[in-house]
Amino acid sequence: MQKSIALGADHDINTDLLRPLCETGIGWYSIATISGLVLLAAVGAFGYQLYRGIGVWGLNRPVMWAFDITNFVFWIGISHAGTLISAILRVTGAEWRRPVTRCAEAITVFALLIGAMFPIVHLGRPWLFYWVAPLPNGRGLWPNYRSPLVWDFFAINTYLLGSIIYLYIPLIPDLALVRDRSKGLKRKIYGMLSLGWWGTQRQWQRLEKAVQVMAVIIIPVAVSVHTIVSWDFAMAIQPMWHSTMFGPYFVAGAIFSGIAALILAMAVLRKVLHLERYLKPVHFNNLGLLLLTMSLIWFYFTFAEYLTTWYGNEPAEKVIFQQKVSGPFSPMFWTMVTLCFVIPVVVLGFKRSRTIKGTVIASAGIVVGMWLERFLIIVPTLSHPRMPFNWGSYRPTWVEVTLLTGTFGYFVLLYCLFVKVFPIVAVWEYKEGLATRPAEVKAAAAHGD
Amino acid sequence: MPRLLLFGFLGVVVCAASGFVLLELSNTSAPAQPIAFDHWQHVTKPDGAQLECTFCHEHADKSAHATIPNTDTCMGCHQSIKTESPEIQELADYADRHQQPPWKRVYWIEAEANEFFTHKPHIRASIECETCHGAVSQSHTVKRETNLTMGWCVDCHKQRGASVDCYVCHR
Amino acid sequence: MPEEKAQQKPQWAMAIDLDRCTGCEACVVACGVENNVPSVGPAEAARGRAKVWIRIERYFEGEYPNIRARFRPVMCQHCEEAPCETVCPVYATYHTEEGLNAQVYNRCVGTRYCANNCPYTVRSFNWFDASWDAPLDKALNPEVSVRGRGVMEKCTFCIQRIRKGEDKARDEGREVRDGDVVPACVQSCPATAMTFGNIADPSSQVAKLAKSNRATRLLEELGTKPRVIYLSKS
Amino acid sequence: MKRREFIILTGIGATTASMLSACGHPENKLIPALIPDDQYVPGLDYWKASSCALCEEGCGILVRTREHKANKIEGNLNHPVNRGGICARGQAGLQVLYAPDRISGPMKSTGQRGSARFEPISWDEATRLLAGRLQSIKEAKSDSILFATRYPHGVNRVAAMLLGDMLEGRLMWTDSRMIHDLGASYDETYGAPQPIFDIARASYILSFGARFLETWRSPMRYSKAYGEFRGSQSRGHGKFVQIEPRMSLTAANADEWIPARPGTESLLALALGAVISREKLVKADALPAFLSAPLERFAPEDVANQIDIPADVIIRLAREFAGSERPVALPGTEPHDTSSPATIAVKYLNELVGNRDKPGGVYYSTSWINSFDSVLHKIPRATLAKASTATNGLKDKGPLSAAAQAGRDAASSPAAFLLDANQVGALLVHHVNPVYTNPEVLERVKATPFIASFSCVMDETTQLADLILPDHTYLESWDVKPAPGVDPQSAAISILQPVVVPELDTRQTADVLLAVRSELGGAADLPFDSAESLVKHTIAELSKSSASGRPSTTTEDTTDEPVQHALERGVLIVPAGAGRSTEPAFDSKSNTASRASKIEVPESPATTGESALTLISYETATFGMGGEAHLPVLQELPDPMTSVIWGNWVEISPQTAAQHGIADGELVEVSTEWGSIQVPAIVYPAIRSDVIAMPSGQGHTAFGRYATGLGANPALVQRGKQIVEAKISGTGKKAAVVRMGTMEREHPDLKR
Repeated sequence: MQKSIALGADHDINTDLLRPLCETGIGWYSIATISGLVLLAAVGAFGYQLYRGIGVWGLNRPVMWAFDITNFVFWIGISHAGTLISAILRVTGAEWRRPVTRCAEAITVFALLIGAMFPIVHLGRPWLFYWVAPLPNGRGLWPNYRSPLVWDFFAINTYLLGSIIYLYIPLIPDLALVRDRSKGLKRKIYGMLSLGWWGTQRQWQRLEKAVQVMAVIIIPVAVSVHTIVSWDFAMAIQPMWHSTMFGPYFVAGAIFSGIAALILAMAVLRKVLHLERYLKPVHFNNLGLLLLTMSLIWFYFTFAEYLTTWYGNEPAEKVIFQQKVSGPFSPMFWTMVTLCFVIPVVVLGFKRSRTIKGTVIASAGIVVGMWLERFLIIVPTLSHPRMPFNWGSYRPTWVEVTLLTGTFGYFVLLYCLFVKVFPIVAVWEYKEGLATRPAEVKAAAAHGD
Repeated sequence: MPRLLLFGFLGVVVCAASGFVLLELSNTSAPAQPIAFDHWQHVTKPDGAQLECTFCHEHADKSAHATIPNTDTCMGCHQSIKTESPEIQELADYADRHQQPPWKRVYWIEAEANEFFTHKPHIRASIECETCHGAVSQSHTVKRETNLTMGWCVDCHKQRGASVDCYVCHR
Repeated sequence: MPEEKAQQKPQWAMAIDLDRCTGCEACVVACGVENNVPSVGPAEAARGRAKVWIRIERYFEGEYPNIRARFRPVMCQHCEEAPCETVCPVYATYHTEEGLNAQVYNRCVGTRYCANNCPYTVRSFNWFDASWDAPLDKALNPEVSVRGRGVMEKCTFCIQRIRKGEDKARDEGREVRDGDVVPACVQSCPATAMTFGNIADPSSQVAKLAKSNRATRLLEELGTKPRVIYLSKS
Repeated sequence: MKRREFIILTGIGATTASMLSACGHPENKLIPALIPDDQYVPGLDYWKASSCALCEEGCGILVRTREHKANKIEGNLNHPVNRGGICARGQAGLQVLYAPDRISGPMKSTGQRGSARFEPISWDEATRLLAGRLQSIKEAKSDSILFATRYPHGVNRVAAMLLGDMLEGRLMWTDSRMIHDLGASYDETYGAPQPIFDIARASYILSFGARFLETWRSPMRYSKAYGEFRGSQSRGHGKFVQIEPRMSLTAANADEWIPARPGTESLLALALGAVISREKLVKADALPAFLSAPLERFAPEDVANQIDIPADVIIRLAREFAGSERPVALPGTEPHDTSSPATIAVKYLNELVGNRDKPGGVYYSTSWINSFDSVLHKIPRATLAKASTATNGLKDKGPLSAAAQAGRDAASSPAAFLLDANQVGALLVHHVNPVYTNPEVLERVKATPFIASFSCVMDETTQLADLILPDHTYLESWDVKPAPGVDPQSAAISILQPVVVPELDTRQTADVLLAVRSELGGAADLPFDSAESLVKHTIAELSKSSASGRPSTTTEDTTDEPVQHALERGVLIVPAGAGRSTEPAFDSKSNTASRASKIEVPESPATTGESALTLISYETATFGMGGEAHLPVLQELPDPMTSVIWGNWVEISPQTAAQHGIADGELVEVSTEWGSIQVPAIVYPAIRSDVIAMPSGQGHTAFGRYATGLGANPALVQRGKQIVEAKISGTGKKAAVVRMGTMEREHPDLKR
């Protein structure tokens, strides 16, 4: 493999892409501060929850899960951005992926960190979360391997570990690049992080190999994770939870919301970090097409799910169906359908509106819509148990709302810190792309402009 | 600033760790009792009273609690025996005032374990007191000799074929 | 070997004659007092946090003036195939050898998954620490845990009374007999609608009632095999 | 410090090791093993037998105590009334004992009346104050003294009578409204305060608003009997028909519910009688004299409109009832305006089907009350005899006769007495709360020169008191009371005895009254000096009488053993001696026939105005007249029909709700000619559209932390009447109504 790009261009790209690491603008500070404060509020809310008890949430009998598990599923879903874009595109060798991959992989890790928090946060006694882990203990007790929550524990940890590795491996050459351009303590740290990368032929070969292997491994892991998350519901016997379709339905929904989140993240990065040269309209166009596909798939699943429920006419399910479609949850339900299907299809279906702005608008709607989708899976079922005497309702408290907004603050903050420390566009991959398929890239660039 | 944070964090960790250690230590320590009662003297001493455990801990075979005897029981004998001892005089003072010495409990299980240990079935199954309480009869001061962890209880239950159903103890 | 052992253990079950049940709710208070189920107060109750281990479900049927009301006491059904048991990640709820669906408070981490998977909605969660204004706490049953916050709780078929009954039988050197164990709700029932006993013993009252042609089980179609038998209104 | 809390604290970085090591384990405290008590083993349950006093019935209870604290109340299997069962209210008794807002000791008012400012005083001072006050009234020779009690039986009664003797007839005596009305109507029509309706063996129960599963006379006794009625497989299932304008819990258990217009029960009973008579369904040994001409006036075709039940339904009911093997009709006892005629009419119906003294019918037995009265009241009567007062039976006894008469005729309740009596110099309230149950007496009460309250909790009337002498709760008291209507052959005497040492510095009212009596110079010649010794004395006497088969006349020679035995069982069964009373309990020819003809045909309540509704209030099984509203366990017990907790409501039919534009859970205003109250509306599918119904027992303005300010008090707009004309209008505001279950149907009928 030849690295024969003109030194000047190479230098330019390096400087360009590493600029966020050296220069810190007012934009970064304000975003980091705001997101940090939002996160801090959520931490405070969690502290209050720990101090008072989980009763500070709006949960009740029969609605024992609501925002907590909605957030959990939502963020685990968002985390699927990294896998698909990066791994699938890598495996299939889609060239346009190059500036996008790291951005996506970072989303995976951050969203997972946030999502995986919720099963702990939502516990009645969060300080005992480690009992779910198979740790040897004086009581001689083990977790219950029949419980989907234990499967979750393993699946999410596997996925998190895999995602971190998958984020890290392609980061190594760039870390070395940063190391080479810095000095002092910073150089030492980056030196340690880059694991002695000197860019030898053997190292490049091994890197490529590792990335490829990880890409192949991470796809089934990602699919299994959200399938297992869906089984939290599907394994239960509650009406409109006990569905065989939930695995693929959730995976599709996860990828759907993940791409939307990725588009939003890219748009923000593009603006804030001035990456217009790298994140081009073509990327948004391509991702927009993917999003359109996922929207159609999502709608297909949703339609199939609701049609079979309606046609089957099973009394317990019918109640929940009605609650969603025409009952008190119907405003949320139809908002969801509009945000996840109507708007995306209209906006993304036409090339003219599949612009950066268009995809961002569609994506923002989808992120909200997909949060609603998870909420609508959880709450109507729980609030309408089989015996109507026990029907209830649910209203969130400020603690839950603060925790939800806090997750976004956390996400943004993590991203801010990440772009401060690591190049958000994979420098070597980008350059590799320029080297191997300059024509294609040029064509793409021309198309985008 | 980061250094301060680091130290702060370390400080919390150290405090927490030492807290746990202290917690564990306090579990096994022998608390200082208001009157230096000597089990050996009452139970084992060759020319002593050679009492049965249930002579004083009289409810062990019928109740959840073995119970510590009240001063009336003590004074039953010590009205006339060894009245010259300052410890006995102190005991007599308590008895005169109709008070009980503030004995410190040596064995207990944390309330949050939701555990309902009952002496009675253990006595019924002829478990020796010393199985759980150690060689009290040989000791001059009582200290906690077993930690009463759940695994320890369960092991014994398993060995003896007693039920290990959670509902036997926890409810 | 373990199977045989389980066979020897009594298999607790309850039969409720809906013909006799008047819906008076004496059992609800009996249960609350026996099991230290706290009153949560109007504010918490308004948020749907009132705690009960047994409730009387009242359903109206028909329209005025030919309207009827039916009552059904519902407590933990102690399902043989309990949906709550499989989903608990830490075995805080599990099936005992005596056929009870047990809830071990100190093992519970509070995922609430069990409650979500209970088709009968019989599980209550401790959103906050339970409290009693002094001196109401003096009336607490010392044989039952006061549950702290963050744990699930539900009907135990009065496990403490089962243990006492068994203890008594063992003191007398015999097997547990019908009538040795009477849960608080059964004890209080003014119309004698409830019967409790060992369903594995064919001579027990509850085993006989279970064979009645009026015997039904709640949401039988779910296959949870409840241990509470309802004798339907005839 | 608990480990959990510890972890939380470290988690937020706010703990130190020193803090931790300083904290002890609460578990580290020794269990209370050190109490020098030979009898007592820590960790073991001690069951103590006593009796419940939360309603008039007196069910036998067993109280489980551990470490000298009561922790459970269960029904006493040996007690013939409840046979082991116990109702919701009875089990809440522990909270009566441990109520946080109990008055902890005697107090006297320091501020103006109603300022609710009190200062603690000693019992000696309290007794002296009361005695001095009573003495001065006695000397003034003008005013009377009203002792209003919830418990008309037992030691308090004896003590009050003895005290009354000292006060030369100035002590007037009433008990709470419900009980007295019961006594009144039954005395006259049945010849016994509590005839026994043998519903267990009946094959057809026709209840005219008798809510026997909730409140009526003995919810426990009749619930047990109801269970047997339903459980009798061999006899086939009987039928149970309930006639009531609003579906109560009892009606909900009926096989058929007849929503007759309120106040038309007597009319319906007579209409049924008319059918039975004209179709010659009268049983052979029924009294022909009943079938007199007036009955034809009540032909169903003529009165169906008034009752608002189709004539063919009435005819069918009559045929079913008379055709059934063992029919029994139950009179409602709610003191409706028309309850007395209804009671007579129902009795008439029973006579028509000839179920008297038959299995599944009505037993009229008075023997138990003779036995009880003659023994318990022999003592004070003997004393009174010395004071040269007429002692010819309790009712006619001098000092009390005035009150008894007043209570019987003109004024049947403390409230009515207060309104009617000219001068009440002192009001002594004992577990009654007239200001709450009859708010119309507020001004009269306020104007009373002296008020002493024996209440356990600061209630509306006690707030106005000058002197508070808190009584023990029933779980700390000694008492005996007859358990009426057990069976015709024997009487049960429920025994109350302390199951725990008194929680607070309270004193049993009987002891206080006896102390006041001696303060006033009462002779110390009684065979007892306290409630305890009176109870033991009474048990000893009754044991002797049960041994000899008839009441004994000697008061000495009490052996301890039967007393001990009775105290352990908590109940004493006394054979009726001569068995059933020999003479007919009531003379049908002379009495009922004439009364039946005198039954006035009730005017149909106003149905002319579109908006005119009938407001009825009813007692609930849990709160009764509101005396137990301060118990959180009952407040959080859902109403069985509406599932409402922590508050009350007004029930309106869906039709009326739609007509007035009222939504379920909306705050509405209920107004009558006496005022209006705001209360949440519950759209209730099982109530007549011209009726709105409200449960009593809530709406306290002072009654401990749990009851105060909850709900509305229907008595405010009812003036002591159970049925009044009312208007209802929505306020558009959502009410804070808390429910523990929905009103949904079990199988919701959803459109596809």
